[in-house]
Amino acid sequence: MLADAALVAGKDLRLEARSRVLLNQVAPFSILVLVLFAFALDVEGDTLEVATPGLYWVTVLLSALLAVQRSSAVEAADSNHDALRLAGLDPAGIFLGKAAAVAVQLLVLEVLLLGGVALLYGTEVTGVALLVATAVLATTGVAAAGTLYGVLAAGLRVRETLLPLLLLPVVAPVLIAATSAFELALGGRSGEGWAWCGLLGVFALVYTAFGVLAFGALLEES
Amino acid sequence: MLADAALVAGKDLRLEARSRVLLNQVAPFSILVLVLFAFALDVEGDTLEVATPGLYWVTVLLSALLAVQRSSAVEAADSNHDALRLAGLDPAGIFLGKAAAVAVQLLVLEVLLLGGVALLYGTEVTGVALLVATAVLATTGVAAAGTLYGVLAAGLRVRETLLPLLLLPVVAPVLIAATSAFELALGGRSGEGWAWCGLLGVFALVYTAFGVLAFGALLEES
Amino acid sequence: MTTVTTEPTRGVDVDDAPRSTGSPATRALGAVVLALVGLLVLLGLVTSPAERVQGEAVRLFYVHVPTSTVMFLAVGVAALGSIVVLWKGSVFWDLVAAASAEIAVVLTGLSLVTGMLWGRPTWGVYWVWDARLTSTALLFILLLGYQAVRALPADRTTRARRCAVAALITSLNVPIVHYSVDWWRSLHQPATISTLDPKIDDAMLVAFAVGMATYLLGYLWLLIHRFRVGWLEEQVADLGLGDALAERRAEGLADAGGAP
Amino acid sequence: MEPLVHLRGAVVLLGRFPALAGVDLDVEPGEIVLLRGANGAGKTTLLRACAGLVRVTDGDAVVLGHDLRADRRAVRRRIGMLGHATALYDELTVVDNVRFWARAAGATVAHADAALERVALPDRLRDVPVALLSTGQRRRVSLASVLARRPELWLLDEPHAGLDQDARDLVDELVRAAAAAGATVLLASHELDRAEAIATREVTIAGGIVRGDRRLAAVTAPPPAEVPDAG
Amino acid sequence: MEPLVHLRGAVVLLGRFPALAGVDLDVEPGEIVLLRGANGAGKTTLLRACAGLVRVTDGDAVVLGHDLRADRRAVRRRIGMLGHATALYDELTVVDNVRFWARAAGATVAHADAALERVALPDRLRDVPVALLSTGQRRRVSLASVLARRPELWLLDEPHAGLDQDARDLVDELVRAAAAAGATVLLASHELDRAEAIATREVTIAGGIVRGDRRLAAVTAPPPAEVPDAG
Ligand code: HEM
Ligand SMILES: Nc1ncnc2c1ncn2[C@@H]1O[C@H](COP(=O)(O)OP(=O)(O)OP(=O)(O)O)[C@@H](O)[C@H]1O
Ligand SMILES: Nc1ncnc2c1ncn2[C@@H]1O[C@H](COP(=O)(O)OP(=O)(O)OP(=O)(O)O)[C@@H](O)[C@H]1O
Ligand SMILES: [Mg+2]
Ligand SMILES: [Mg+2]
Repeated sequence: MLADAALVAGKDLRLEARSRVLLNQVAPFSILVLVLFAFALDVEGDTLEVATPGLYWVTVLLSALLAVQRSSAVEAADSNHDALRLAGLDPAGIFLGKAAAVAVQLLVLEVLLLGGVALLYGTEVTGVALLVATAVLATTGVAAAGTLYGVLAAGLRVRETLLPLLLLPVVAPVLIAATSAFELALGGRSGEGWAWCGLLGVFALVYTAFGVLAFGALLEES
Repeated sequence: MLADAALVAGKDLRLEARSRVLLNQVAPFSILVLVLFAFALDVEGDTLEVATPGLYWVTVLLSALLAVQRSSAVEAADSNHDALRLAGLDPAGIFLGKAAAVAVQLLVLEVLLLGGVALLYGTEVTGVALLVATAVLATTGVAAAGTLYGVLAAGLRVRETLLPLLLLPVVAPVLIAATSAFELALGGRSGEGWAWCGLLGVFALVYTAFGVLAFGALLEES
Repeated sequence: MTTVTTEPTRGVDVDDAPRSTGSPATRALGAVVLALVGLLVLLGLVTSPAERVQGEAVRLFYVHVPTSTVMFLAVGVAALGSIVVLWKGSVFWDLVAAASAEIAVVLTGLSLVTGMLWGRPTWGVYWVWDARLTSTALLFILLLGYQAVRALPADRTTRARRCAVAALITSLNVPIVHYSVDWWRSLHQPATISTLDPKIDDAMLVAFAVGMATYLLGYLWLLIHRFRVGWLEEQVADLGLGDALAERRAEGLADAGGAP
Repeated sequence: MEPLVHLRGAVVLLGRFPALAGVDLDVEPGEIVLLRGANGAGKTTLLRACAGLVRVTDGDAVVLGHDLRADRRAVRRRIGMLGHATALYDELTVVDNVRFWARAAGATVAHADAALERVALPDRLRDVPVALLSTGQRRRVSLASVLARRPELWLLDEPHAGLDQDARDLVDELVRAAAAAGATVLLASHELDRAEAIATREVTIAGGIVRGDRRLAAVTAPPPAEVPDAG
Repeated sequence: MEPLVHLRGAVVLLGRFPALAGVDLDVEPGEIVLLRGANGAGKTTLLRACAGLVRVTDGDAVVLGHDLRADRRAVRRRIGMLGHATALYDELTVVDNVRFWARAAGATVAHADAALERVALPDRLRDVPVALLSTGQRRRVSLASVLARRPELWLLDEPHAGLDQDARDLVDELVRAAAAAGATVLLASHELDRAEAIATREVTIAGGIVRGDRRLAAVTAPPPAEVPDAG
């Protein structure tokens, strides 16, 4: 299973390396979203400080959406999806592999974004340990959920639009928890933040476990 | 030219009628974005009132992104793009047709969203005339710009991710102008709002004109 | 786009087809539910007293809380059914889950509405961005998502599997809704019934109990009927299938080609 | 009378790669030219160049009397091209697709329906989204939407691929009929027996240039028929 | 010895449409079965059913000794399928694609490279993204990634389509070699001359059922060669 996961993850990361979609397009996109928000919300000066963590995570989720869409699009094209099934790979392996690839890409993105936020919104970064833990766990959860729904939508021509609808409400709790954790971390009250982190850990665990179990069924059906 | 436009617009609208992508997926998606924002930002009770118009337009733009993506995706598939060129349609006609189709769909969406906002954020609607004018002009501008860049991206496989990058900065001004106009309208100070509206009008005009002129070249090159 | 005609194949006697989804048992159940509704109206609006803090608004308690709780039950049943589907691939449970999920949409909607109605007098606004409220709204959207997945074109089993996953993921949101009041500083009432505090007036308790009973049985009644409708839909599809097969074969035999 | 297609040292670059490296080709009206050649030789690129879909960066390229290097759009309405892809909108029904493409190219709905008749698709499929069709059915629809344009210059890229026996014979008929009616046909194909049976001339492409060019005895009789059954 | 593929009244529904309406077919090890039939007859669906890509909703379906209705995944590693689509990742290079699919199916990188050698693609293309290849080149790559799996059961859907003469001959060779080595081949094709030249048996599909079934004299000589020039 892990061998299969490694193979698939390697393939997806190589795809990214060749196409540079994340680096050249998703990343600028998310920076852009941040800027737009800054415009749209900076009506009162203080709105922004208050809202930064929330905006950060909204942006991350929107970018995650693109990443997941891309990850499912490459399988949908040219019936690669059928070929994956025919290859007889362990579905759990495929799931872990694709989820891992998405997670890695997102983490890179989040680091960039954090830089962007610090720069644009003049937020100074505190409570790094908590920030990192939060980011990792939240990302894992999102990647797992996204990959799971990605395969469900893979066969369908309406993928681009169905995926957001299905995915966002699922990851909304992640958004909220991560936001709160960030607020506390940046507020220098990391102590209380770890509770949220735990919650995110539970999410990540649940979705990953669920994906490992359910992915096979979806892969066969879609 | 107009005949061609009508033909193309009709085709795109029929596609929507058959696939229901906008109705069943983009619309819920945008409502969802509203909900998430509202929650992410409602740290202090008052943030929301202040930010409502901004959020409204950010949401509209994100949905517009999906609409434009879809509109360009249908041409990219199965080399329809080449076929369109071969058909010898007037490029300006194609442009106007596709832009019109997108605009119509977006306007429907905006009405829905406005309802959502009024309901969720408890905004009561004033200065309707200004709101409508703003919406129409802003939408025209976005649809025009979107269609223009859509054809740029149409040839490329990475369309899903490239388009947002190209589009968002261009429409940032629209965002700002529309937001301000809405603030004034909802603030019951429509009078001052018309200036912004004029700006949007100019923008819409420029992009439409530009599209009519430049679309042919882009169509040929991509 | 399908060649299936829904008119039954020859050989099936149309008179055998059920004319309604009712049965003596369910009719009795329906009657009981009706009676309970009447009783609830009586108790809730007439006999039970107004409350000190809340005043008359408290009467929404008898509707809102049962709605919300039974809503959880509905999602739970859908989740259980889905597990069986993924595990055994059972058509029966797929239909049960689907029916329950559909009812859950209604109940969640009602929970939102009654809640908002209650919010106006108690909080002064219909809606606040409170964790409980938001998470409930999300649950609503998730359930709509389930419906969207169910509407996707697919054969029976595919639809069953997809929906099962969607339902299970949706159900993950239930604990969040439930604990939201503890996790986030929330305006919303924390668990009060679960911790039966003596302060509650007996008449209120009775009315509340009746409310619960009404919603539980009402849910059961709807579930059974919706399930039967779904079941019959499948039957009809199969009838059409018979025709489709015949047509397709005829196409093959007609084809001049074939045996050289 | 000047040739209908006139290429002299035509060069086409795909990315940096010279897919056509100096093609010389003159095609007279009414000819049926078979383009043969190995995979990657440049057949598709040549056809796309004639349709003005790719830019000829060097040499002369004159089609239907228009210089493609000056204006690539002028000739298009008079050209019908059937490519490797089918160019149909997945969600639209068969009828809607054919009608749209017909009208887009200036033909009428009547032409579209007639063309659809011609390709003999089972009636039950008329209102089915093309996404549900089988490969060959889909290519039939694509063929119909080209047919509806009644082009003067036909550019066919492996027109037989994916089609069953009846449809293949139909393609041959259509090509012959078009040529007889004064239209000109360039067709790229790997199915030499069939293609040579209808072509009046065989041009061999290799490495982006013309390597061979020979007339074929214009056959008017139908090609050596397969066992007609199981169309 | 029990048949390698055993179908009895097999029904496959696409949406609500019975693409297969009760197929009876038994294939013995080592056979080369040609599936012929009109567009939309059900050939592709039949192949996909054998690969367990679509569910058989009624009747028996046993492949390589596994009951597909009980478990559709067991047999896959032992099957190689070449479909209408090429199943390649556009942005990955030729080599990367073939290697990935080979390893995914449990073969080694060495097998992949050997297979790639076999399909004789010009070396300059090894590290080109497949998106840039011509139709036929792309199908060659696809062929290589199936070849690398060294399957026991070959399911080929119009394997000759888009390939040039050399590649077509190569396909025929590979099929014969596979059968000689004890593998079994089901191939759907509209190019009857070629297909009948290699097949040992011809099954005619029409309207989702088997309409004809006849043995062919197993030909071992290569098919009548075309003029060798410019392959
Ligand atoms: C739109 C607004 C509202 C929504 C969406 C909502 C939603 C819910 C939900 C989902 C539950 C079930 C929680 C559980 O059993 O774990 C619940 C229970 C309850 N709600 Fe609301 N509610 C809303 C407004 C209100 C208001 C305004 C009040 C009264 C001030 C209220 C009082 C209660 C009470 C007392 C319970 C029972 C607590 C328990 O035992 O768990 N709700 N509500
Ligand atoms: N960007 C690129 N870089 C390198 N080579 C390219 C690029 N784009 C196309 N090619 C090459 O150009 C050629 C295109 O040839 P074309 O598609 O015309 O072949 P063809 O004769 O139609 O072949 P087939 O018989 O396979 O259809 C191919 O050899 C392909 O590898
Ligand atoms: N959802 C659907 N509704 C109705 N008909 C459908 C649906 N999906 C597929 N079909 C039909 O099922 C058949 C599929 O046949 P299949 O693809 O196996 O044909 P084939 O023998 O491979 O044809 P070809 O030679 O063109 O490849 C087609 O007739 C197609 O029209
Ligand atoms: Mg080609
Ligand atoms: Mg087929």
